[in-house]
Amino acid sequence: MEIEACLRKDYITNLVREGKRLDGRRFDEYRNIEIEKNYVGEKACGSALVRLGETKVLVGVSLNVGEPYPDAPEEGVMTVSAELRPMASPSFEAGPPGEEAIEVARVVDRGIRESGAIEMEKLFIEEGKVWIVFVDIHVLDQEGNMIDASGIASIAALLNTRMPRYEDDQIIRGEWSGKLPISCVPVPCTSVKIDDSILIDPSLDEEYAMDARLTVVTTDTINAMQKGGQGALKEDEILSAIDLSFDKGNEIRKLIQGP
Amino acid sequence: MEIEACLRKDYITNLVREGKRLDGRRFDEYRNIEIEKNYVGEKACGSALVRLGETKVLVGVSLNVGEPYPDAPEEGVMTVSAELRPMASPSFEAGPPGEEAIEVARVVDRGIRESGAIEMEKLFIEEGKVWIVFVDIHVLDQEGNMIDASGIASIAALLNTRMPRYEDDQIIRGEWSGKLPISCVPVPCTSVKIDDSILIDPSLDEEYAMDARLTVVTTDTINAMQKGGQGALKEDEILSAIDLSFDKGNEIRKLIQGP
Amino acid sequence: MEIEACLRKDYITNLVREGKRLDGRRFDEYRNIEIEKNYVGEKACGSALVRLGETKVLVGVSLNVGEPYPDAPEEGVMTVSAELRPMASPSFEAGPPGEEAIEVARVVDRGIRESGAIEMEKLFIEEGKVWIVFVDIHVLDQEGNMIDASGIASIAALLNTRMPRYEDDQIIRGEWSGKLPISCVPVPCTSVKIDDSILIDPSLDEEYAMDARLTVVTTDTINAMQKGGQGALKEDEILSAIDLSFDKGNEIRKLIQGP
Amino acid sequence: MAKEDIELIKNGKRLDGRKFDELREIKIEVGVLSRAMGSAYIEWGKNKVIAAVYGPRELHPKYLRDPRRAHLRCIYNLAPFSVEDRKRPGPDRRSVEISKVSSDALSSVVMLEKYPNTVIDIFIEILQADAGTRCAGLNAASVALADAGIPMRDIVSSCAAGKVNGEIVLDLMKEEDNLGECDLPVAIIPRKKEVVLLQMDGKLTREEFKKAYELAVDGAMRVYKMQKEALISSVNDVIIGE
Amino acid sequence: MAKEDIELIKNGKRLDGRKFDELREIKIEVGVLSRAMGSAYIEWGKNKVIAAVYGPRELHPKYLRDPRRAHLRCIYNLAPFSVEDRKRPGPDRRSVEISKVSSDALSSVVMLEKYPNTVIDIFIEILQADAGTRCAGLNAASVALADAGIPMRDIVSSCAAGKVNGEIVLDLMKEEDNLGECDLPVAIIPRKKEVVLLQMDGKLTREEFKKAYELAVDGAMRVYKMQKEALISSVNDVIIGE
Amino acid sequence: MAKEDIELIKNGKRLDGRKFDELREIKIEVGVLSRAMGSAYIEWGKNKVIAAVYGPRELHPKYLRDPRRAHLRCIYNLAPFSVEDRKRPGPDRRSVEISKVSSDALSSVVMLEKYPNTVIDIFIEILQADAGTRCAGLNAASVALADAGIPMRDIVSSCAAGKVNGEIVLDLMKEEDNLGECDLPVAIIPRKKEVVLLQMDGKLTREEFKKAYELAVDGAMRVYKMQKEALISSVNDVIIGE
Repeated sequence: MEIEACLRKDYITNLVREGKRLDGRRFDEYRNIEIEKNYVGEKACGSALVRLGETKVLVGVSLNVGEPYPDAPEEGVMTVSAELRPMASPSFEAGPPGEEAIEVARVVDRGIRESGAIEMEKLFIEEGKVWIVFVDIHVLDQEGNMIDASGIASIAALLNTRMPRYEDDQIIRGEWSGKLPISCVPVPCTSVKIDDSILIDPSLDEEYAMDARLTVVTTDTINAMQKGGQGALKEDEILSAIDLSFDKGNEIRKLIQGP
Repeated sequence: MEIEACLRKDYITNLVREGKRLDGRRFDEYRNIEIEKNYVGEKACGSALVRLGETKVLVGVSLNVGEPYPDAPEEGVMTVSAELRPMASPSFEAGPPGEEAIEVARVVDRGIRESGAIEMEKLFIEEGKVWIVFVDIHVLDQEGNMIDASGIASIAALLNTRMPRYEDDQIIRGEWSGKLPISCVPVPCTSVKIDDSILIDPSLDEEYAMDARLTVVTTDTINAMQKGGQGALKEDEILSAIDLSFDKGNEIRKLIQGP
Repeated sequence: MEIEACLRKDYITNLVREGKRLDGRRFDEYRNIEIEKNYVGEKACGSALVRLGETKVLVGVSLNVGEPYPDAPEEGVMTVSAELRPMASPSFEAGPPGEEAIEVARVVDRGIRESGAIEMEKLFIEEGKVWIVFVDIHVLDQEGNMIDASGIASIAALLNTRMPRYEDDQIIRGEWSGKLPISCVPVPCTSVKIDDSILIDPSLDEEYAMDARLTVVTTDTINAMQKGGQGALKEDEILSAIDLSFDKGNEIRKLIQGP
Repeated sequence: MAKEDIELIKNGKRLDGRKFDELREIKIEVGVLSRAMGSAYIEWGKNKVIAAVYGPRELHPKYLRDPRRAHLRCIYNLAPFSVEDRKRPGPDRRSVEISKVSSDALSSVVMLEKYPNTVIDIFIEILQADAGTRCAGLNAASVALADAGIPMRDIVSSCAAGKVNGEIVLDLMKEEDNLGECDLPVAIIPRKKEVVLLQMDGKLTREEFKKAYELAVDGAMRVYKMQKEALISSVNDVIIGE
Repeated sequence: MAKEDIELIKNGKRLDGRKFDELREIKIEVGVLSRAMGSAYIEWGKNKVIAAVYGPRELHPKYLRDPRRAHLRCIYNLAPFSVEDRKRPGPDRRSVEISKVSSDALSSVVMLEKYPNTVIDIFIEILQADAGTRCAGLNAASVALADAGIPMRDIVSSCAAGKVNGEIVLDLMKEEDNLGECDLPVAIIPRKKEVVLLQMDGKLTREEFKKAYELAVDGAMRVYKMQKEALISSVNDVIIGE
Repeated sequence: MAKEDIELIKNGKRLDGRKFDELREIKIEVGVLSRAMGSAYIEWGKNKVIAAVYGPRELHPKYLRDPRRAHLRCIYNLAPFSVEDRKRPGPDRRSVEISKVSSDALSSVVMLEKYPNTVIDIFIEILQADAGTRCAGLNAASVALADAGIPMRDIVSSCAAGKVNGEIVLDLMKEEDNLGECDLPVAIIPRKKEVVLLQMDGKLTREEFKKAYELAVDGAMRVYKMQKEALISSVNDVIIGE
């Protein structure tokens, strides 16, 4: 297994040196993206299943009523959690989220939060009561680039989210009072560096072979960035990853918003 | 140890084939049952120690005041927990309840809950306040058939339970205002299948040797069932286990209710 | 490592037999004690760094408003926690406090609590609201006698603690309304028994070599005691440890109270 | 359970129009995941469930290894968004119990003796829950085991029956499970019609039990047919694909 | 502690009628459990405690093994129903501390060097608690170790003394522990009268300590006699039984 | 973030009087702990941070060992009293993320291939926190690694830039971090000026990013000088000491 991984890494790196990728994509090309909104629409307030190549992530959004944070008493609350389910990869274990899951959740969280995508001030109900938006990322099949698949599925699920009816201090489950107010669509785009080249949307093999990784979440500005991996990045590599992320972000945003 | 277990299994199976049990019992015969109610009566609201052969289980009942479940605002709450204390068996480990302990607790819970043994509507105090009944199963010595010993001890302890006095929003510890209202006596009876025979009340060796296990909790109806073990049961085996459980349940019920 | 520890143990024991200690101290002599109050004064309500020889313990005190205990509704609450940070010793692991950390916290807690050092009745705010005093012991470098270093740092930090301003049901962070009321200065002194001699303030090597350990926390009376280690103590050994603890306690108390 | 005054049956039909012995709609897909060695998806009424299989693979820590057979571990998990009131992530007592009885049921058919010292892991994810998830999960798990090529003596097929407004009915949906008088999930080895999982809670006489039991077994046999069809068509897909 | 205005002593007698130097009633039974290698039950006033011993047995994980001696682990546990306000299951900080000091105390007498690389487990269950449970637990544990046939240099015997309404008294009951001025549990090796456990909290002068200490040691010596009697009569039982 | 109406900049100066490209005061000490193999203390504005190194040492459990290289583990921990509102002890999600990106950053310079099968542990304790703790921690960790004599290809130096009231500024303090529009912590390998850690949250255009990035790298280069000076003077101390 370990030896196999090393051999694959060499093979991938040599391919990249020749300007090629194992699945025939260009360096700036995403795998096929399918977005199925409302995938678990009978119970969740919002949901979306994203297939990014063979990578599959399901995000469900649940709404509850709770207390605001003391420093923002008139705003709703959002929490993003990610679970790398053990079915998604032989290397994922059952149990509480590890550092990899926490990183996925926090990068997605920052992109949504910092772009102001959810209009938090509209989630105020009355003093001491606001809507709590739970975004639960469920990674089902890890074939590379979980962060982008999770980020795309999360904002797609939020766009799909209905507000439950709330009357007499009670949530009426199964009845709705409109959509969750969303103001913009932050999109994460992840590039990796292999042998001094920058490739977008890494497959699993490319993640093994990469020196470093850079995720850039964009709307009309950059809203979040996260470097990963044990290698180093040069300034021009970072800048070209940013340019790629703005470009691809625009394309993917259209996919998310749908026809 | 493992080899010894295999040899014992063969030995037990051969005995059963000859219509015999290691301790000389008939297939439809329980080991000796001793029920000592109020065993820890100085602190607990109710308690009972049950000796089923050499298996020993102590159950204590504690009452507290708390909030009802939202879907049953005028009823008390019961929670059953089981701890397989490490002193009870070399295979039990310290730490939070494992799957075996959880199964014991849940089967006992279902029998009591589904039979309606505790008159939950009488545990209502005032809006938002009800009695919480904690049933804590403490397995002290595991020589087989923990489920029956736990279930018998639990309902015996509940029959022994006094309600603490409650005045001015406070529990007066050490003073009592009557008995916990109990309407019926659910009794679990566990059979095992060894070499196509059905035996009731398995000893530890018989549990090692069994193909499958079936617990049936009865009052005047069946209230809970749980199949265990990695083998399979035929319909007639299930039906004869049910018949046995009704019969033995009646006998044990008299023991629990006492003279 | 293990063999080295055994050899060192023999060496230390032989030295003690000759009336000597590895660092040249007398049996009734403490290592150098440095107390730096207000070490993290910008954020914590109170703090002190103690260097006991090379052992380093930082204690921070935080105040919050919370509920009193039901059995003392007009008094504040104190909780002492200790973390043996993994940087302090190769044998400390990351994770929740183990039995060693819990022992340190509980011995320090008992000394402060039983001496009545914090005037708890002055921490009452209004019905159902009192000040909660968190004493957090952070062991940074374990070169022996963590208990004394922790106890000294804790009471020094408490003496250094300011009360946050509290207005309109809110804590005003960064503003203060006086000092935490402290009535006396409990000091823990720890002796060890090596080869039938009693030595105070054990170094790490002496802790490895010791048969038993005795901590005595004193004010004008004894307020807490804790025997440690797998060896045994004679009555006269205990009494001489108590005498030493009163003597040294007086000296250290002056250091803590400062000029 | 036990609230008999709510009208769940009108004119001999159930809330969703089903007859007493009618299953909800069931759809099974084989091989839906890329990383897992075997996988299956089942849609059963409003239930949506995925099962995946890994193994036989190395078991850690070593002292848990059994030199006589593989260890089979089944983990049943409810996604936080699978129910209307969000479930906190992580196993609760109900999930732990279902994982245990499911492990037992599947252990009865997998040829564990072929892979001593290893572990076979089966993961069941409930993506949307509407009563009957343990049966749906077991059915998906069996198909996933077959998809993984793990040798089995037979498949496991599962279905529940129950009692609603005094009637014995097949395959309870959420409202019937919540408000009905009894739920009886059963899993069988179809060839022998023997039971490998059986749980029950509520109130049943011996006669009612017999009736409900036979109805559940009958339902499981119908599910068995669908499992086989899904597996055959997945093999055909592969052959046609080639 | 420290509330001296509550009258715990009237006319030289304590709340339960005992004299200052009087023990509560104590009953010890040997070999009360079937699975454990050794066990003992102690009833001490309202305290009810069982101790059990397993080992020497394999220690996992391997890197914790000590090639020079057995590892002795003592776990003290308070049953949820052992106190009036139900205790949440699982170890709290108090239990962890008592487990640690009890392990140390018992390690001083068990011949650990005879069983390198193994672990000896001692479990103390407090079934009903009324002050003095750590002493009761240690006394039961010593007897259980003897019952298990584990070689010991001596037994451990334990008793507490304390200060109540200004008086030094033996063996505090719950009310005295809650409202008294000091509690001093002590455990000794009786033959040498040396101390293997000593804790104290409250307020004592040096002189008061000496008096309380000697009272506690005297109490422990009386317990020692009962432990021996229980062990001898259990051996006799076996002989007569044969 | 994102509240632009609070005046953090007056007359071209920041709240604490700094210019836009000015660092807070920094003090670095080497070898501050006795037990650790290497350690360093950094005071950076109001931040107080200690880092310590243990290893290469044995890694447990065994199956985590990598035969090709050492495993590097960095744990970042915020002391409960390091912030005004006491933080509950134990890792939260923020700490876990910082630990991960810090481990990655340090792994890029340490010659892990020299110590297969082992682990190198780096512990970062934030004793007082005032924004910029992850940068301060990484700087201290690099110095601690050098102090421990662990072979490195280069050191890691770190600094943040950000956007406050529309201006790109260096090294945000607490108020600027809380109320500013963006924070961009960067860590570099100084010799190559390459980035080993980069995180960002807030709002930046591409041009603003470039400016902030270059400012942060410039700050890190200045920190690098201080790290070297601290290390040289610590070596001199040793030589003079001898």
